[in-house]
Amino acid sequence: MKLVYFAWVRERIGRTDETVELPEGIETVSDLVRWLKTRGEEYEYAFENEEIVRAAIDHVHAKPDRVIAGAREIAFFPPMTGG
Amino acid sequence: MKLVYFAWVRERIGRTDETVELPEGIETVSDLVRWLKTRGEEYEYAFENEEIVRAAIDHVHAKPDRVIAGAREIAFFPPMTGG
Amino acid sequence: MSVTIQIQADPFDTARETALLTARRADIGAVVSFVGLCRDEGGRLSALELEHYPGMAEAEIRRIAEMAGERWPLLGLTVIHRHGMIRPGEDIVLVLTASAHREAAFSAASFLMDYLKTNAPFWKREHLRDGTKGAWVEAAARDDAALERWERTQG
Amino acid sequence: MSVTIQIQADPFDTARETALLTARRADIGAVVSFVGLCRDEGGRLSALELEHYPGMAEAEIRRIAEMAGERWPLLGLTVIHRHGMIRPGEDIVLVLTASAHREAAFSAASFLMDYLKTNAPFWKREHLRDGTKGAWVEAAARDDAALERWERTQG
Repeated sequence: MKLVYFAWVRERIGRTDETVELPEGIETVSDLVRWLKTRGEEYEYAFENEEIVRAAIDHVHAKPDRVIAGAREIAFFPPMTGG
Repeated sequence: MKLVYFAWVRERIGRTDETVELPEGIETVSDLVRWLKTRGEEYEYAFENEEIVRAAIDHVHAKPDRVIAGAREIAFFPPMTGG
Repeated sequence: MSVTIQIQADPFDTARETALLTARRADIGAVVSFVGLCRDEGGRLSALELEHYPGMAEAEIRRIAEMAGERWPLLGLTVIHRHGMIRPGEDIVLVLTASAHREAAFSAASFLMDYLKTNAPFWKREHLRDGTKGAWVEAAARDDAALERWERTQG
Repeated sequence: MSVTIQIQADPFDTARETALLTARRADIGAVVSFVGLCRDEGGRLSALELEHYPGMAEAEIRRIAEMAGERWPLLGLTVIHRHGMIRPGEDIVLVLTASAHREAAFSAASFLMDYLKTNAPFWKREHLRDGTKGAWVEAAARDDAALERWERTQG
């Protein structure tokens, strides 16, 4: 599964994207975040306030309880500040 | 006192403007309208629905009860449809 | 607040007016423009003829602009209203508002148009495709209703 | 409804986009444009850098445009959002709405901006006058609040 990161989430994690093999039991966006936080302090830092970081599945905004099965690309990013 | 007319008020009265000497006792815009209606059927026609016709005194919108003493130019016109 | 008000028969150039409003400053974050155009009403009209009250038209629009300037933190404001014969597809009126933030620019532009519609001394008459003069356009009740929200609220 | 959506690094030309939106038709009575510009924040900034999520940015703006099209009788709509380095005084975003009447054009433009601000995947970072990178711009609570009025109402 491809993960992509933007803005300060990208900077904290230190990469723009990566492809990961998910272990069993990762069903929702928040499961994925919890697992990512076990992968190193850069992830802990990026997700230190989990409720601030937003997610999108295949280019569509996704709430933390969204099931990720079938997703090709999951994005994590701060609240948007365009416009 | 100068009177000016616009749009269908002008067309019904048949002139763009005129200068009138007001008789005693004409104090408000509505007094003026009542007096104008005695001056001929073109005025009666223009003011047949008095409450529709709007007035302005010296370029400022004026309600029927506005006193006209000191006015240089009084205008009558239909509801505005610009913009 | 820089205020530009013009009543003219000639067409206006929205891009030029916008450039004049925003030139040489970096405090403007939002510019809203409203352009009102002449519709052909399903092919029925050949033109709209706009009569106006010279002198009062400018004075009244200036009063409306001042109300907007008191109500919102505007950095600039332009109103141009044409008169005379205007063909379908042509511009009739331009309102431009500039502010640091979008809320003020949007609200002020909408407010200016609502007041222009009901208070600025302009009258539209239809000219029909068959060459005859049509009726004077009647004032819409919804235009009066549009004013109420500004009288009810402060923002 | 004709819909144009562009995500680009290059500047846009509002006059050209407006002409494209209104060309060869006489049913449009109102065109509202919103242009968002880069402010220098009292001289503090040398630029804003806009990062975006390619692919999602276009898809999300298209979804927002469809919502607007379902809600108001629009005849056309254009959204152009820039990314990359943008200097004070330069344009960042353009929203254009065309309708027969002004209410729909104003409401839809305001709605589009409110949703773009909070939902389109763009992030602004400040670049300071002294040559250093500044902070990522924080999302404003009032932008979330602005959405509520659209969720409460239907018009």
